[in-house]
Amino acid sequence: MLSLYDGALDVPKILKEWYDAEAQSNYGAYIPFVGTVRSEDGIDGLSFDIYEPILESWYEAWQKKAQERGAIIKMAHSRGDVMLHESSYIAAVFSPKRRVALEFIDEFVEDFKASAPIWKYDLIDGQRVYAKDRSTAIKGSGILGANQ
Amino acid sequence: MLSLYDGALDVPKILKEWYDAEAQSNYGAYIPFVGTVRSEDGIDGLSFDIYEPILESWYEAWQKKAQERGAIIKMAHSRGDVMLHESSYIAAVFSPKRRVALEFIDEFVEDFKASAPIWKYDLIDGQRVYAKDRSTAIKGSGILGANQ
Amino acid sequence: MVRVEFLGPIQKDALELEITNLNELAEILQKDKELSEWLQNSAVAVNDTMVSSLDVVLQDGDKISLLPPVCGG
Amino acid sequence: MVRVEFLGPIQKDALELEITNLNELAEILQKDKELSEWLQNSAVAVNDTMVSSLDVVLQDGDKISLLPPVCGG
Repeated sequence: MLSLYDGALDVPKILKEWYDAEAQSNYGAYIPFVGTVRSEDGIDGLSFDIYEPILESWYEAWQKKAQERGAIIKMAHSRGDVMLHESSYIAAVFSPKRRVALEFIDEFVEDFKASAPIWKYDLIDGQRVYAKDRSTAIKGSGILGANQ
Repeated sequence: MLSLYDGALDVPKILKEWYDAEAQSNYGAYIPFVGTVRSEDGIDGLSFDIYEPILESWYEAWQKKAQERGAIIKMAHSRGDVMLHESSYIAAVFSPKRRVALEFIDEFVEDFKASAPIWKYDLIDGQRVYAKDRSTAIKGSGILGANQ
Repeated sequence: MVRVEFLGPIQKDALELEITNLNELAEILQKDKELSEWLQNSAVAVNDTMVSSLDVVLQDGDKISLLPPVCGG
Repeated sequence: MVRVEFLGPIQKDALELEITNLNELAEILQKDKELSEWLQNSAVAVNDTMVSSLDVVLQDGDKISLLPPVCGG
């Protein structure tokens, strides 16, 4: 289950919905990762662009990986502006056993950071400034550049 | 914050309380681990004994470790009976950065399993049966035994 | 005709091009000086599937996307 | 007088003993056949602090706890 929201996430509501949805599924471990906008470098907030078709296929590939380990995943992300101390991202794993859950949430969140087609902008003085220095080129980038 | 409850945990309520409590603390990552009683081996549920003085000092040592990495922890656990598909354990970490949070929740949960003075019993046909096979001797055990 | 879309922070309108493979696309885009850094650090998808080399034959109606460095979360 | 408590699944009432060190405690408890497995797999705390050897001097009023294998969560 991949859910995209305009603006900040209602974290308690989403965590409860996911917990309740799997209450009878016999998973022993539930680990959500919640990402919240930090106050740093004088920003007023962050803003996000998402390219949904590729986000969905990326997510489906992870869903399949989870399934192979007997686990399931869920994810929520914000589109547009999210202000300081609001949350923009939740990824979660449910699994029968804790080791799988602990390892999977780490891999899932790290690959999300490296590969999910989402672009982040700092909100500074009403401007949207691409967070270039914190961004990661997707694996395989550069094939259209010169000197290939 | 270490909270002990009689019986099952109200997971959505606790996750919300912790999230709200740290909403302005400028942590970028919040990772709760939720442990839920699985239906297996014909049990009706689990039951827990806790030795609180040593649990508290164990918890305080982890609180200090978290602090050294700029993070904080929270934990909730059940006393007594917790039935199938109810939850008995939540551990959480808040940290400015995701890597610290992802590594810390793993270490914290694993050491909890290995060291926290809590004893688990299967509830079977109204009996409380010590979960001996799933239990771990605390590091340094056996000093009072013969053949030392 | 093939459609080329520039995603996220690449401030450029989509192009409609008569090309039959990605090598032709690379030649065309490399003439645009403002794109040179983006070409070095962007990934490429054809019809929303990521590709890892230029050895891709394009069909009429295909959609090509350039994905610059990402930062979700 | 020193108090010895058996925690969790060890089904045994607390003892009040006149001992001055953990070696004496080990000798006394090893005579109880029902305790032999628990002695092999239990950790020991003196006044709620875990100890890793028997080289501990006991004072009047000290509390010793035996902690059998744990399984929280």
